[in-house]
Amino acid sequence: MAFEPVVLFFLLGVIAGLAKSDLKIPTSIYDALSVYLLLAIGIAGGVKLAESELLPLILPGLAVLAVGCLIPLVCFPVLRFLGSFPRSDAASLAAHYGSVSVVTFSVAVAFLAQAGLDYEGHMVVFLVLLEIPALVIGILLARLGMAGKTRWGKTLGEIFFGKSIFLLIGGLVIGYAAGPDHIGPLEPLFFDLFKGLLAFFLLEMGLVAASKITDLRDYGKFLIGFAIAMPIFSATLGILLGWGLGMSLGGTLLLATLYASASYIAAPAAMRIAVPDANPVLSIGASLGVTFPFNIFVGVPLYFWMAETLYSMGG
Amino acid sequence: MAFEPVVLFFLLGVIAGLAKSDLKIPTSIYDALSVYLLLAIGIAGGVKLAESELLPLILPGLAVLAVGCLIPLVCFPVLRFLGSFPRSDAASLAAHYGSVSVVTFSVAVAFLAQAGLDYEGHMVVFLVLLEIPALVIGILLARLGMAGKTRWGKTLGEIFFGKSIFLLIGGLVIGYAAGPDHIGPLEPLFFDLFKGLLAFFLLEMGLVAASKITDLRDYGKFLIGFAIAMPIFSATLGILLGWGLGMSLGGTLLLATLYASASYIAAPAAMRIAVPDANPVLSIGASLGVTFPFNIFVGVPLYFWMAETLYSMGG
Amino acid sequence: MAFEPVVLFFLLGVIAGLAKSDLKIPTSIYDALSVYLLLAIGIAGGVKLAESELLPLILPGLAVLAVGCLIPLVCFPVLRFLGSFPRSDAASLAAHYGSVSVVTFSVAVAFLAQAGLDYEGHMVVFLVLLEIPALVIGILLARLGMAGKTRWGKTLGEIFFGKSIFLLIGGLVIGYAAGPDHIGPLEPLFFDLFKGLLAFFLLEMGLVAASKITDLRDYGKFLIGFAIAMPIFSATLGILLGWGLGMSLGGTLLLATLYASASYIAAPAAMRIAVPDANPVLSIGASLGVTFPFNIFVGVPLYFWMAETLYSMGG
Amino acid sequence: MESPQKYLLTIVSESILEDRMIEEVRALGATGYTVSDARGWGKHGKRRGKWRQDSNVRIEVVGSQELCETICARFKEEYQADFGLLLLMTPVLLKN
Amino acid sequence: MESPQKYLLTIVSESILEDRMIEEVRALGATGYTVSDARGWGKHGKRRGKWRQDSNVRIEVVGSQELCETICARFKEEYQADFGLLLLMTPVLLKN
Amino acid sequence: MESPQKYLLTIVSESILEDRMIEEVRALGATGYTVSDARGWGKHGKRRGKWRQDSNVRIEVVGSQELCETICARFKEEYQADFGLLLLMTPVLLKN
Ligand SMILES: Nc1ncnc2c1ncn2[C@@H]1O[C@H](COP(=O)(O)O)[C@@H](O)[C@H]1O
Ligand SMILES: Nc1ncnc2c1ncn2[C@@H]1O[C@H](COP(=O)(O)O)[C@@H](O)[C@H]1O
Ligand SMILES: Nc1ncnc2c1ncn2[C@@H]1O[C@H](COP(=O)(O)O)[C@@H](O)[C@H]1O
Ligand code: NA
Ligand code: NA
Ligand code: NA
Repeated sequence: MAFEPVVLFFLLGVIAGLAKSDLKIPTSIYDALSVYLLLAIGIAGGVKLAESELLPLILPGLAVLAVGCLIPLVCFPVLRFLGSFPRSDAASLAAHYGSVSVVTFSVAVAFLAQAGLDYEGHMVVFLVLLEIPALVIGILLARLGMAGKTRWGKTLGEIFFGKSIFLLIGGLVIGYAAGPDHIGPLEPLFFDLFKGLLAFFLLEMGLVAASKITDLRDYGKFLIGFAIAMPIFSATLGILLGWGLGMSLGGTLLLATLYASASYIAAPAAMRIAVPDANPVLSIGASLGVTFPFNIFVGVPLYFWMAETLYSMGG
Repeated sequence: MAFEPVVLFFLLGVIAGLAKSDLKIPTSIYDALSVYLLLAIGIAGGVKLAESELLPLILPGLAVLAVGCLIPLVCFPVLRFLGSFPRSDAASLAAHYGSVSVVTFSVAVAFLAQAGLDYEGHMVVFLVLLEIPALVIGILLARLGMAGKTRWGKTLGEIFFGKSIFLLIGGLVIGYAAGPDHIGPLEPLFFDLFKGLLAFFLLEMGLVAASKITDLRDYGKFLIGFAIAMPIFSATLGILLGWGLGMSLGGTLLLATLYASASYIAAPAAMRIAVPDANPVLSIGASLGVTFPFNIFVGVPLYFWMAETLYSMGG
Repeated sequence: MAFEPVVLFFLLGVIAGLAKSDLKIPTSIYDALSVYLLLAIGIAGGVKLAESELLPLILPGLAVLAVGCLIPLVCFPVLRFLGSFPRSDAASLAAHYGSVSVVTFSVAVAFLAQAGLDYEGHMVVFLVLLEIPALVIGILLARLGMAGKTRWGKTLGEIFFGKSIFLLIGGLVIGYAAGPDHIGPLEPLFFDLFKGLLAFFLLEMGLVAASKITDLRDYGKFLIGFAIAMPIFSATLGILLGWGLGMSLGGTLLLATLYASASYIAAPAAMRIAVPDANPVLSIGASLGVTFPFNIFVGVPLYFWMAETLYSMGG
Repeated sequence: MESPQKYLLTIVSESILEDRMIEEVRALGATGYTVSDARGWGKHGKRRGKWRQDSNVRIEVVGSQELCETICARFKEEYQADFGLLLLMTPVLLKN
Repeated sequence: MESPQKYLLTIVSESILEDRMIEEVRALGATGYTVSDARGWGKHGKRRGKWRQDSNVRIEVVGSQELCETICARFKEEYQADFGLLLLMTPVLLKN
Repeated sequence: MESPQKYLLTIVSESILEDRMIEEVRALGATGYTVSDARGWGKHGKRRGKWRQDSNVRIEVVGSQELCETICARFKEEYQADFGLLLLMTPVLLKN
C-alpha cells in the first residue's frame, strides 16, 4: 500500500502540542494556508472539469447529494437517543459529520497521487455540493423542538459566502476558465507546492488537534466511539455508491473519504451562529481530535482497501 | 488576445468583499507578498540588466522621466479647476496618478509572458525612476499656496527608504550582481512562483478594493471619470514615447502601463505625512477602487491593442 | 571562490534597518520561515541519512560532541577573567557560542551547493547534537557560585521540546522515513525553494541584526573582538577534527561552521528562563549583531579556504 | 469637549461575534469603537487565539454612562448564555 | 514606588503615526510606553486594520497627571485636525 | 453579579513569560484572564514586538482587590529584578 509521508507532519504537530513545545505556527500562516488549499483544490478540479462533459454529471450528482443528506439524518438519532446528547449538541454534531473536510480530501488526493491513480475532476464539484446540505439539516434538526427565530438570512450568507465554499467555487471557476492551456504559469504554486504546503498545514492541524483531544477527554467514550464508527459507516455508503455509479477506483476512494470526513471549518462557524447553545468543544473535539486523525492514518488506507476488494470482486 | 487568468483572482476578491464573505487574508501575508513582489520584480530586472549596456539608457531615461513629471502637472489643474477639488486633494491625487503601481506593472509583465513577448530589462529601472518625482511634485503643488513648514527631511526619507523604492533598488542590485550565472537557486522562488503569488496578492487586493469602492461612492462621478480617463491619456503618452524611442512592443506596453497606473503603496504613505489635510479616502478610492481594476481588466489589453496598431502602421 | 547572492539579502536588511526604512517583515512570516528552515534542513539530512549506515557514526559523533563541550568551557574563563563580565553574563555568552546557528549552517550548505561540493548527511545529526550540551554547560557555569534552585525540569523541557531541536529531529525522522523514494512530492517546497526562502529569511534577520548592532554599541570593544575571534578559534578546531576524522571537504566546512556559529534562537530562549539575570542584549547583540554577519560574509569563505589549504597539503 | 463623565466599556468576547457586535454597538448610538485581538480563559474555557473559532476580540467603546449601560444590558441578555463574554466599565477622562 | 496618583493615557490613532508619536512621547519625558495594534471606527471613518494606511495603533503611557495632560494637549493640537485620534486618561494604581 | 468593587490588573511583561505567568495567575485563584500582544519600552529597554524574545504581552485579570494585590506582590518579587514588568490596577465595574 502507498506510504504517504505527509501524514507524519500531523503526528509531529500532535506530539509538539502534547509535549507543550513552544512550536507555534502563527494564525495568519494557518489562515493563508487554508485559503491556499481551498483554491488549489478548486483550481485542480476546475482544470480537470474543463476536459470533461458536464451534462452526464447531473444524475450521479443528485445521488451523491441524497446520500450526503442521509448521513446527518442517521447521525442525529444515534447521538440523541443512544448517546443521550441534548438536542442542539446532537444536531450540531450531525451537521459536522454530514458536511466534509477539505484537508481530509486533500490527504486522499495525495494518497492517490502516491498510488499513481487518477480520479474524476468533478469530485471537487461533489465536495462543494456536500459541504452545505448537512449544515442546513443540522440547523433544522436543532430548531425542530424549539421556539425562537433562526437567523436564516445571516446563517445562509455565512454558509454560502463562507470562505470554504466561496474559495472552492472560485477556484473551480478559475481553473475551468483557464483550462489546461492557460494554467501553466499557476502550476508551480498551485500544483507543485501542493503536497509540501499540505504538510505544513497538517503540522499546524496537529498542534490544534492536540489541544482538542485534551478538551475532549472529559466527554466520555461514547463520543469517541461515534467519531470512529460513523466515518466507517459513511465511507461504506460512499464505496457502494461510487461502485454503483461506475466511478473509477480513485473517484470512489475520494467519495468514501468525503462521506467519512467531518467538517471543522465551515460547520463550526455556521453552528456557532445558528445553534449557539451547542457546545463547540464537543463537535470540534470529535471531528478534529478524533475523526480527522483516524481518517488520515487509518481511514483512507482502509477505505482504499475496501474499495479495491469490492472492485476486484466486481471486476 | 492573450487571456490572463491571474486577473480573475482580483475579481474573486472583489466579489468576496462585496458579498461580505468571511474570507480574509491576514495583513502579515499581504505585507510579505508585497515584499516578495517588489523583490521579484527588482531581481528580474537586475538579471536582465546584467546582460545589457547601461550607458545608452541615459537619454531615454531622461525622456521617460520628463513625461513622468508632466503627468501630475496635467492632473492637478484638471482636478483643481474642472473638478473643483481643494488644493491639497488635487495635489495628492496628482501625486498618486503621477507615480506608479508595481502590481499593475506585474500584471502587464504576466500579460506579456502569456503573449510570448519579451521586454527591455531596464523597464524596471524606469519603474523605480517614475515612482518618486510625482510625489515630490504633488507635495510642492500642495505647499504652493500655503504657509507652514514641510517636513522635507522626514518626507524624503519616507520616500527613498520607503519599502517600495528600497526593495526595487535592492532587488535590482542583487539581480545585477548575481547575473544569469548565479541566479539559478533563487529562480524557483522569485521566478517560477511569481504568477501564482501575484494571483494570491490580487485576491487580497480585490478584498481591499471592494471596501474602497464602497467608500468612494459618496464622492461623485467626476472622480470616477477622472480615474478612467486619466490612465488612457497617460498610456497614450507612453505609447507614443516608447514608439518614438524605438522600444520593443513589450517595452512600450510596460511604459504605457507605468504611466497609466496610479500608486497605492508609496503615494498614500508619503501623502499622509506630507499633505495630511488631503483626504486619503479620495486618492486610495480612486487609485485602488477604480483605476487599478480598470487597468488590469481593460487598460492593459487596450494599451496593447493601441501599441500593436501603431507598431503595425509604423512598421 | 563561489559567490553566494543569498548573503546580499542580509545586507539589504541591515541597510533597511539602519536607514530606518519602513520595511518590515511581519513576525508571523519570520516564525513560519524559521519553522520551514528547521524542517527543510532536517528533512534534507534525513533523506541523506537514509542512504548511509548509522553505526560507524557513533565514534565520530562522540568526538564532535566532546569538542562541542570544550568550546563553552573555553569561552567562559575568557569572558569572565579577560573580559571581566559578571558570572551569569559570561555563562550565558558561553552557552550562545557553544551552541549552533541553523541559519549560518544553511548559508554554508548554500555555499557548498554553489561550489558544487557534497557533504555527509549526518552533518544534520551533528547539528542536533551540538545544540544542546553547551546550553546545559552554560546553565551549570552560571549556577556554580550561586544559591537558589535551577528549574531544571522546565529548562530541559524548554530545550528538548524547544522548536529548533524538535523540528530538526522531526524533519530528520520524516526525511529518513520517506527516504529518496517517497520524498519526491515534498521536494518542490522543501528542496527547490530552500535558497529563495533562506534569502527572504536573511532579509528579515538583517533587519533584526541592525537593531542589535545599535544596542551593542554601548558594551565596548572587548565583546566585539570576542565575537570575531572566538568563531575563528572554534572553526579551526572544527577543521582539524573534520580532517582528523577523514570527513569530506564539504563536511569539514560544515563542522567548522557549526562550531564557529553562535545560537540566537535556542540559546536566548533557554538562558532567559534558566539564567534570567544575564543581560540578553549582550548575548543576542554579540551573536546576531556581530558573529552571524561575520560568519556569513567572512567566516564561511575563510574556513573554506583554511580547510582547502589543509586538505591540499594533507592530500 | 471635556464634557460630562465618560465611560470606557470593554467587551471581551468570541471573535466570531465581532461583526455582529460592532453593528449593534453602532445601532445603539456609539460614535466610535476600537477592536483588538486577544486570547484568554474564563468560565467558558480556554480560547487560545490560534483559530478563528477559538480566539477572542476586545471591543472598546467610549461613551456616556447611559450608552454603556444599554450596550451591557443588551449584550448580557443576548450573548451571556451561549458565548464567552466579559463586560467592564471604567470611568475615564476623554481629552479630545 | 506607590507614589502620587498616576494616570494611564491611552492614545488610539493611525498606525502611520506610531514612530512619530513614540518619539514625541519620549521627548516629552515619559519613562515608558506600550504599543499594540487595533482597528476601529470614529469620526474619521472605518479603519479596518487590514492595510498599513488603514489600521490603528493604541499607545499607552503611564505617568504623572502633568505628563499625560502635556501629551494630550500637544497631540490634540498637532493631529486632531487631520488624523484619527482618541485620547483617554484614567487614574490608575502603579504597583511597581 | 454587580458585587463588591472589582479591579482590573494589567500586567505588561516579556512574551517568554506568558505561559508561566498564566499558570501562576490561575494558581492564585483568578477566574479568568485575557492576553494580547504588545511592544514597548521601559526601564529594561525597547522591545520591538518583532521577535519572540523581544516582544511583550499584556495579561489582564479582573478580580477582587485582594487577588490583584496578591498577584502584584508575587510578580513584583519574582520578576521585577530580571524582566521587563509593568503592574497597574484600576477599579472597574464588572457588568456580567
Ligand atoms: N476574570 C477575568 N479576567 C480577565 N479576563 C477574563 C476574566 N474572565 C473572563 N475573561 C475574558 O473573557 C473571555 C470570556 O469569558 P468567559 O465567558 O468567562 O469564558 C475569556 O476568554 C477571557 O478572555
Ligand atoms: N467612541 C469611541 N469609542 C472607542 N473608540 C473610539 C471612539 N471614537 C474613536 N475611537 C477610536 O479612535 C480612532 C480614531 O477616531 P476618530 O478620530 O474619531 O476617527 C477610531 O478609529 C477608533 O479606533
Ligand atoms: N511608563 C510606562 N507607560 C506605559 N508602558 C510602560 C511604561 N513603563 C513600562 N511600560 C511597559 O512595560 C514593559 C516593561 O517595562 P520595563 O520593565 O520598565 O522595561 C515595557 O516594554 C513597556 O511595554
Ligand atoms: Na461527512
Ligand atoms: Na502613473
Ligand atoms: Na558554536
